[in-house]
Amino acid sequence: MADPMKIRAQMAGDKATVRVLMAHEMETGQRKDSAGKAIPAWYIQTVSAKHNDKPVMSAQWGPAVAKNPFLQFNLKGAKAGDKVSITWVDNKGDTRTDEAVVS
Amino acid sequence: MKAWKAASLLGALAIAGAVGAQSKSTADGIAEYRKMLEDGNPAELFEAKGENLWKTQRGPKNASLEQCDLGKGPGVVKGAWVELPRYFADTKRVQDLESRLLTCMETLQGLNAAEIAKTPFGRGEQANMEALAAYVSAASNGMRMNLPQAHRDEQVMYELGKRAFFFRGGPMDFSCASCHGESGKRVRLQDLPDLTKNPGDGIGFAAWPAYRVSSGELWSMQRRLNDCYRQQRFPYPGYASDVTVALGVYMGVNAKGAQSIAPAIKR
Amino acid sequence: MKTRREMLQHGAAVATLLMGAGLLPATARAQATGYKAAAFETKSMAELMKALGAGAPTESKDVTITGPDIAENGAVVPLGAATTLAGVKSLLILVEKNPSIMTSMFELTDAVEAAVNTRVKMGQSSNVYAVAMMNDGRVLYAQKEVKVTLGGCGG
Amino acid sequence: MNHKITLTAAALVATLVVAGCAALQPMPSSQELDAQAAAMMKASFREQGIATMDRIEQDLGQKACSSDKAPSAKVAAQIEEAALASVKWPADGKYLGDWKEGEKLAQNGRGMTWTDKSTDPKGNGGSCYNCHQVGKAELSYGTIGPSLYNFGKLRGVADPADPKSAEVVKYTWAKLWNSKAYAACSNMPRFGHAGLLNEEQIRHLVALLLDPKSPVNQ
Repeated sequence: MADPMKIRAQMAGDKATVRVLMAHEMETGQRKDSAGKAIPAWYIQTVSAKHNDKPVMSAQWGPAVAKNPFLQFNLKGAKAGDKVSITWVDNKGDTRTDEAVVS
Repeated sequence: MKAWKAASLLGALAIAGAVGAQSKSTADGIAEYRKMLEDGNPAELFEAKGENLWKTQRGPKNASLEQCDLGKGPGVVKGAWVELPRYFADTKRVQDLESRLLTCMETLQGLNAAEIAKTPFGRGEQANMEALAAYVSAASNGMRMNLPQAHRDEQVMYELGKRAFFFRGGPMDFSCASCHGESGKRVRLQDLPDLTKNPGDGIGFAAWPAYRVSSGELWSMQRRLNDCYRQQRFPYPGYASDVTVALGVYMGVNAKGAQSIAPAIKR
Repeated sequence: MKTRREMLQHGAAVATLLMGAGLLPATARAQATGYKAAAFETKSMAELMKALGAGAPTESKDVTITGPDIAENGAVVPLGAATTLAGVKSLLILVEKNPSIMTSMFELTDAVEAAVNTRVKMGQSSNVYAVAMMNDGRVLYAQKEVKVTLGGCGG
Repeated sequence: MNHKITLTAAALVATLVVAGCAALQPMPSSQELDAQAAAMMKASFREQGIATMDRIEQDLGQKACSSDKAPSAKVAAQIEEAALASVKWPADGKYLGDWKEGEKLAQNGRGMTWTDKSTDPKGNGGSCYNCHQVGKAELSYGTIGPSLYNFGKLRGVADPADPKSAEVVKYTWAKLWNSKAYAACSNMPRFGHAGLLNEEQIRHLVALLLDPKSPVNQ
């Protein structure tokens, strides 16, 4: 199973800055191993964000997003104590959801 | 984090001063790039994994590492990293963090330390070692390097480490000192800390373990030294071997007073 | 959800790729639902806009691309896309000289600001773009150059 | 009961003696530490792929340049003399190759590590940019060695084939072949002498440094 994400959601004025780190290889499929065999592509394809269970953003990624991906965005009209949850799904169908509380 | 910003700024100024106006923009650009990465250091992912591993009952003895003595008493993690390597009475050896973790994994959890030492970096229990190193070092983030030198064996290891540091060999005649024996130098665009003295807060020994952007992995000092020796074109240093621990003592003692920013983020 | 139009375009893009490269395209792999695989196979801004069913892009001062002038390592290059305009449907981050031009696409709602940051891989120095796809069909972009340097001992 | 106490006390005394010994034992002499360090190097490393254990058997120069103190003037002169005598000059008298190939070698920092497959110089680079500024276009260069920008121009080489340039041409060749000919403890590898680059590759590097058309001399 994939390792947990690290989500930080901090109030800055009337909005919350959300920073997410995800543990994922983001293998492009274009690299070869030491034996010269192609390493199969393995990367996150979709990421979705919810604010108190309401979908607020969804992203589609290709294999060019860096390993152990970072994502930052700002939530409007958030307040301390609100819930932010992030879900990713990769090209193998693996998925992970983690949440954080706005502080 | 603050220390790191100051450090990268200082580094940038040093480069600008050393090589003049033409490359000033290059140095500024690199400093800007490093600053942009500070805001989300994936080392945090390893830290979280390491904390979980520390507290999880594992191995044939089904025990956690919570009773592991890293030098400040069983279970004390905070402040341990900035005093390692140090002498341990139970093993009668000077040990660095990784060497000590191996001892704990063997004695407390019943895992096979020799097997783990032989495992390639980033795989199996070695991946766990990196996470544990991230966790332990993070607990001393912001503290100052303060390796003990009271025990005779610690003093001997310092002297041996110094000799290893200056040891030239291999087809390229490199020693650690070839790159890290002078201030203000760089390889390509990377600043090279002078490790024969305290190179400053958050620089050199006080900046490892670190997340390596180039490999997307967490590198403990053992792995850092291993790759240094690879680039020196030397034979392969054993994991937690005496030469690696001695170098840790030499660099760590020289860095006395430097503020640790581990786990840092590096190219 | 994939619309019928997108499906058709997808098919067309696959056919083009097959003809061009003579290889089994990556689109044959399993995909997350609604994943715009065809868009991730394109190599130029024009091809990408075609794959997304969008019009011609125009450069705009209201869109910003943030990123370093020089990257110490191409494996991780922090890039951001933002716009001050209202009515944004999605933001795209592109790297011109990558094998596939689109790195990421962010579909927004009114609950988030039109400003996202992520980190991408770059194989070489290249122009990078932030593209704002507007609800009214306009496609606006900003660009900058990012130099990727060789670092360390290079061994 | 009594017996047990005696035993414990004896153990305690023994522990104290051992601990006391360790604490009171004097530091080894400098020579003893040198010997311990040599033994440590042997015990800590192992062969891996092409990186064999003979790599940490030091020759005279490596040994003399392995401390924070420079060797004596006499030893340094001895090393430099031997290094200059070791230089193999091109058999066909041809010193200059293709600067474009030289630039590629200068950029390439690969070769001779335990992850490389072969020690054949053909797969190796010259790693020049790691330590030197070379051409002006490359921003990513090191500063361990001096800048080589305008190397030929600064030395008045307008035509490397001109006999007037012969001295500089030969110096450049020798410096690349065995850098220790001009500085006993130079940080620079001995590219020809150590088999890191072959004659043809060194010719390309000489061209990179001296050819007036090379970006180095623009």
